[in-house]
Amino acid sequence: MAGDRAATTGTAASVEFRQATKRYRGQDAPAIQSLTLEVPAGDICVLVGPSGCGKTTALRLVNRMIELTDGDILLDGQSIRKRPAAELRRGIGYVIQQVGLFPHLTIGENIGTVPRLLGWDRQRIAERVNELLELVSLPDDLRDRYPAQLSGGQRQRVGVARALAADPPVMLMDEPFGAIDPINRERLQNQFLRLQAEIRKTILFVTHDIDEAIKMGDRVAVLRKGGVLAQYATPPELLMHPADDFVEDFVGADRALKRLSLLRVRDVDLWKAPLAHAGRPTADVRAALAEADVPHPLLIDSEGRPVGWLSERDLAHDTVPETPDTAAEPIVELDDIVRDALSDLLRSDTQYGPVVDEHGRVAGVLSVELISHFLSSSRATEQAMGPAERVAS
Amino acid sequence: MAGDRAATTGTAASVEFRQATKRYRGQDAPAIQSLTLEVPAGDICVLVGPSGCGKTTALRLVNRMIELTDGDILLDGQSIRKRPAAELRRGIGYVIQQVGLFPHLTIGENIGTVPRLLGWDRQRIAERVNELLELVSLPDDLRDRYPAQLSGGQRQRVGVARALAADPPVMLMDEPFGAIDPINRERLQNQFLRLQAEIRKTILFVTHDIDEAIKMGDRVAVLRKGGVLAQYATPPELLMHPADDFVEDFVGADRALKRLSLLRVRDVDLWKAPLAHAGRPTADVRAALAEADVPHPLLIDSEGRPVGWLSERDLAHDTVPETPDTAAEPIVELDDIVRDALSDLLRSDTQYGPVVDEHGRVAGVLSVELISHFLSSSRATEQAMGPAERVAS
Amino acid sequence: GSDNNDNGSSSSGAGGKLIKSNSANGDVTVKVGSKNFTEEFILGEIDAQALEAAGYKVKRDLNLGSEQIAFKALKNGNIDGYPEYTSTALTSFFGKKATDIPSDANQAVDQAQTDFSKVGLVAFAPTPFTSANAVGMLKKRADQLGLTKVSDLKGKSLNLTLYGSPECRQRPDCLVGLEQNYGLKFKKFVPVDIGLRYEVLDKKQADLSIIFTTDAQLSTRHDVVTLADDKHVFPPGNVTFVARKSTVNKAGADMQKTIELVQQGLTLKVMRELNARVDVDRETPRQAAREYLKESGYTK
Amino acid sequence: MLSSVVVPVLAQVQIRSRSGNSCIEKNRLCPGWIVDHFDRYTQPLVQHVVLTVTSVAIGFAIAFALALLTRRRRWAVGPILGFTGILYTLPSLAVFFLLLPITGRGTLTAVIALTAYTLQIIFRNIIIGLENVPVDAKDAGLGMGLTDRQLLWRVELPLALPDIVAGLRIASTSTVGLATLAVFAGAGGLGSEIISGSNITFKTGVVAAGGLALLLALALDVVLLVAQRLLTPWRRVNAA
Amino acid sequence: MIHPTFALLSNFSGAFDFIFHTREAQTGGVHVGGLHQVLSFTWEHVKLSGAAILIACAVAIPIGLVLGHAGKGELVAITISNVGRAVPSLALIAFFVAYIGVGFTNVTLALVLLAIPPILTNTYIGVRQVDPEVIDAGRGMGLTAVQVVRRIELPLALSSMFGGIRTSAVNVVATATIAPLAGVLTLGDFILSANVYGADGRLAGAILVALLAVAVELAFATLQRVVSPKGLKVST
Ligand SMILES: Nc1ncnc2c1ncn2[C@@H]1O[C@H](COP(=O)(O)OP(=O)(O)OP(=O)(O)O)[C@@H](O)[C@H]1O
Ligand SMILES: Nc1ncnc2c1ncn2[C@@H]1O[C@H](COP(=O)(O)OP(=O)(O)OP(=O)(O)O)[C@@H](O)[C@H]1O
Ligand SMILES: [Mg+2]
Ligand SMILES: [Mg+2]
Repeated sequence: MAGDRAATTGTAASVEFRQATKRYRGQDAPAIQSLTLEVPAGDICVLVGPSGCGKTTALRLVNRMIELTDGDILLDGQSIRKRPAAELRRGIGYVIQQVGLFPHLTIGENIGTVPRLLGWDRQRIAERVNELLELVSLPDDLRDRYPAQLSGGQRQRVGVARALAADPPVMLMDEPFGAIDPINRERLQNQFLRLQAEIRKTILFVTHDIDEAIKMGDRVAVLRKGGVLAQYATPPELLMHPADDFVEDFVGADRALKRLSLLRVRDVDLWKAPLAHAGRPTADVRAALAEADVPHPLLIDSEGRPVGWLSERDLAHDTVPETPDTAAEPIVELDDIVRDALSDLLRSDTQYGPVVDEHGRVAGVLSVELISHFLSSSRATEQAMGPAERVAS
Repeated sequence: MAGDRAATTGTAASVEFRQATKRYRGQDAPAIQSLTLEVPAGDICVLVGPSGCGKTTALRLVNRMIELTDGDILLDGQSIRKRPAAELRRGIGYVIQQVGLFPHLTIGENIGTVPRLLGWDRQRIAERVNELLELVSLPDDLRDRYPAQLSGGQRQRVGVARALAADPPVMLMDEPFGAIDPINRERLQNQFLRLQAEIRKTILFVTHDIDEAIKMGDRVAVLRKGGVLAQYATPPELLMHPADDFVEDFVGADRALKRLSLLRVRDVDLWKAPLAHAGRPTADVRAALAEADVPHPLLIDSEGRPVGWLSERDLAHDTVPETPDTAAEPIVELDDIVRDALSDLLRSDTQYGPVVDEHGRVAGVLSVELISHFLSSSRATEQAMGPAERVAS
Repeated sequence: GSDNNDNGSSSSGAGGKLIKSNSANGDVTVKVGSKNFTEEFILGEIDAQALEAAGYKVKRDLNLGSEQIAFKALKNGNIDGYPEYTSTALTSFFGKKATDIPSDANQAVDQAQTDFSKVGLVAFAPTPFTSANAVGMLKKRADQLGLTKVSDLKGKSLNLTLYGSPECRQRPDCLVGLEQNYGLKFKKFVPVDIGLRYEVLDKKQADLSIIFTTDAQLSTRHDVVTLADDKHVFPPGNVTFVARKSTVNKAGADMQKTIELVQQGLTLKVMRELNARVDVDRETPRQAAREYLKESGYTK
Repeated sequence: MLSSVVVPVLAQVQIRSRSGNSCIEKNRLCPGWIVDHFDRYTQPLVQHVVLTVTSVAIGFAIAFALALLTRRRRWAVGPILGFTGILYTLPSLAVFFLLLPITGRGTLTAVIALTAYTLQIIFRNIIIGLENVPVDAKDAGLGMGLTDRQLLWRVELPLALPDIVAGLRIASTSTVGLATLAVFAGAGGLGSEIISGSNITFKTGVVAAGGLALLLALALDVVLLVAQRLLTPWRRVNAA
Repeated sequence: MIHPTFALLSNFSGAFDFIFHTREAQTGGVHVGGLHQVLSFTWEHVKLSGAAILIACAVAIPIGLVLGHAGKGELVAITISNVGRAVPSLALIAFFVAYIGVGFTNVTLALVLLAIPPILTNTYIGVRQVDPEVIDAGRGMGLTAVQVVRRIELPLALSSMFGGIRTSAVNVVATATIAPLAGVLTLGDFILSANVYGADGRLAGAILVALLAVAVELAFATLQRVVSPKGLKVST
């Protein structure tokens, strides 16, 4: 199995558009206009833009479902024009919105299509099918069912498995989750990101939903009508420095908040809390307060778990009391998404939240102020998670 | 016209579920389980919940597309059981997800269906149709087109107009915007809310999207699997005090932020900014600073428009300089949604944002701290806009 | 009914043949039938139109099919009468051997008469012309094989194909006769629609084809010959109008008188000409019949 | 006696001289002849039209009634399709003669056979048409308070019309073809001009009669098509 | 006139007697009817129809597949089927007899012409009905045009295709009944040469032809069910 699995995590190739242009017959305006962008091997590049802007066209140019009018596209530096279309396509996974499973073939046969074209022996195909079913976490008794007998979500995953069958270095996905309702959609997105963390393919992913783009993309290419590239950047860059008004509108007014959903608390360098243990002399605490970012000391128990904030009144005694005035609410975890943490901070009146590690020990303090500082600092960009980590938890 | 318009803004009836229960034949688990809730006349009640939880069923019980197994439903205190189904339905507007316009009838004939059933004369029907087209802001040359000739959004509005034709006191809408892509969806929601502000019908509205529920509902009924009512409350209540874990999960981890999208900056009672005019003696400014919430004075021009924040160094001179150290970024408007304002504040390093009225004159200062205070105060609930106001701008 | 004929002849002369319409016949309806080939259509139409001229109401049910169908239709009153060949009647209806058929038309009719009357039918006086089946072939082929009469076929028939109407297979005055009386065996016999009897010769599909002596083609085209029936298996038949006694009584003298009158003109030459007008000139039987009655002076 | 009558030579039918090389005598395809002798085909043509139209009309009436019956009895659709399917399958020629003992020769027999043939085509299309009516249109109709009957006449039938007409078109065209066999049932029609007597060897005649049947079929098809277009204006608009 | 139903009974008993026992021909001379003759005519009938259908398939299916795959010739396919339906089978046979001649080959050809339209059209429609997304996916996976036809379009079109063959088969069997007009002795001979076989023979012929047609219909209906892909039959 391990060996087989290796196969799935094997190859990945860079994809490069060079002045790629497509003008449909009988249409004067081009659907894609000298599009130039490079997708590093193993990355997810999301093509996003309003309906009719040329996303599907761009995608289908890559596996030559549509022929270029002008310019070129390179896979691992080699022009697609040089290779016979059919052979080229077998080396590129293709998942379309409506999945398009073959209704007359079993799930197993569907997934095995390309390997069969490549002339693998039955034994090998069978193994590969099982392996892929496991990979997309489908029970392997589905193998002999027909597409009509599967739920929308299951079909979706079969579609992905089928595209992965011959372990293609590149995958094209056209609104793969477009047809699915918001609730299941989220689940599928996460499953897929976990899968990608494992297989690390180069993926071109089309959507018209900016949130999906930000969630799924290592890099996002925003297209505007006429297939013109408006901006090509990582999600954080996109949110922080929209290239122009079109992009700014497209990413939405609350883009700063969107950016927070790309961050985990551990990415922010937290404030040091002036810590205090019950029974210790308050003098030391006051001393510590001096060079602390937080105006109040945080009382912790013997295991270092936060108990509460000490008020001036608490410090009036000369030893730190057992029970502080205000509880240490809300408690934030290192793995929390910053966006949710902020939401908690805003909800509870306090400006500060003690941050704890997996053992519940205080690791620092998060504050609204800190978050805004952090956002405006460039670090947010570097720190931002790749899509895969976003679903680690 | 005014008179006619009166007609559309006329009646509205309360709807009351009393222990309403529906058990489909051949199914042991009920789809709706002793559902009890009352919708005041003129309110929008949103039924929300995961797929299969019984939303559609609940809705269709009201106009007897499905017959109650047990319990009762009252319109204006009168049981629906007492009235013949067909006649009952003519008194209830019904908009289904797929709109379901009659493809063989013109827009005019579609809208005029129920009036024709009620035996109105041609003259009156024609007038009503024009009036409704205007109401849903469709050009009345659409009257003689066929549904196939309309865009999705236009069809949607025709569907609404048709449901309103006989000025029914109650409207049922099953995922009316479910089929429409996120971008147009927002526009339609706003149009509809403006319309409702005008007609004030009693509306039962089904969606599975919590954001839509919060946006559209005067009150939101969260259903859980099996058609059990999990919570029935106004959006702010729902967000602030979820009844249980199911609801809490369903409304999402960032519910505080969601709540902010129900508020406009004018609803928050803003901080007073210590204002300063160029050329005035700095002494007065220092004095003003004393009892101000904001540590820095805000320089304004002769029209009272914000110019920038004055630093300590600026105050070193004895008259206020023309050009301050730091610009007054970001500038927030009274009509901005608090959520977007927060986003702006977080983006720009500063903690404060001057708030201006429609003339650009300073009306106060908004700060992240202020927002969190405001949120935790109960006032957020009272202040929260009804659905109609949310789209006033 | 000879005295009818006397009246007919006595009242004849130049215009004497002219059929007079008798208003008394107006309330009698006669259903005239016919079998399903050209000659029968023409005869049926002649009788029908003549009766109309005499003032009768006439219904037509031509194209009945074979003699069996026509005979049955006649017996159970679906039709009141139709033209039939004496020979066919005797062989097909009354089981006479083809060889025993009297060559004199009137004797043949008289023979049939008794049998007919048993089933409530009466046969009118026969036509002058006689018609019989014949073995026809292309002249070239005949000369080539040196054939003039049927018996010449002996020994040669085994590699010759014979085409004929379907019923020919089972008819003593057709294939059966050829096999039994002449002792001939053919390469194969192919039954085809009766209308195709010359087609198959022209298309070289048939060496031999069963044709009728009254066929127009025999006078119009000279590339077809008939082989002499030296053993008399093809009894000549004159046509007699067979009618239901009941109808005849109801219809009165005019019916039989008229029909026998118009049949007098039907000599072999005339019959072939009329067939020619339909089969070669492609007139409708109704048209040919009308012309016949006019040109012979039976109608204006 | 007879002979004495026969002897006096009558005014003779004139024997035409035939060169044998006119188009007709050569039995070629002679369009000119068709034009000149068109009247020859009027009666058969009329018979043919009557046969076809009556059969399809009756067939439609029955099929429609059956379709309405099955609205409340879905289970009946299968059996009806099965039974009419057999009627459809039975070769008309066979049906003519199966009926002969009961209804005898003539138009009645032919019409019964042809009607039986059309039943399934029409019935199936009516059912398909009603099933193809978009569920949401029906749902909306009911939701707006249309009674079952109103729903049928105002929503379902109009929307099913294209499928129903499609059925009628198939039925009428194929019935025109089958009606040529009516001659075997003694019901005349264009078939008589094709086979009776020596017609089957008459190249020009076969083409003329066959062609007329073809034209008649297409004419009926066009009529129905036009009727449908007039009745379904909403299908002519080009979608937005 | 005898009471219809009674006449009916007597008629049919006569007809069945004709099928199972030989009897003297109406015209005298030889014996007709009986199982042996029935079987030989049936065999001829089947042989004629079968030949016609096979040839028609060989011609129509490839054309249908190609047209359907190319998405071209919509008009052609539809027109062919409409005209095909409108052409009277009788006229077609007569036409062949008048112009080409009688005999097995000629009649077969006439029947082939009759059989082609439904097969061609249904094949075409079957292919066109395949969900474009599925074909798109196929091409996207690197199937060549031929492979798309063979692995996707053909299997998915099979059911519709056999629907067409079924229609043709029934038509052909029915039309083969008038083949005796052109010198091919099918079951139709019992009907057309009634003066040989008599009323009983004719009725027997009608019954036999009807039975044969129904049998063919059922056979092909079953076949159609068998060949239609399992994946399309499973209940969701
Ligand atoms: N086959 C075609 N022939 C002509 N024009 C086409 C064709 N396919 C697409 N177009 C046009 O090219 C433009 C881009 O189409 P494309 O499908 O790539 O847009 P898209 O971004 O995928 O839109 P959507 O988000 O709705 O899928 C559109 O204006 C479309 O009308
Ligand atoms: N006609 C029916 N017969 C039997 N069960 C039904 C029927 N309609 C719905 N159900 C069941 O009742 C439950 C509630 O169905 P309902 O359509 O009301 O859910 P919903 O909330 O509208 O779902 P969705 O958001 O997907 O529309 C589901 O489990 C469904 O399977
Ligand atoms: Mg697209
Ligand atoms: Mg629902």
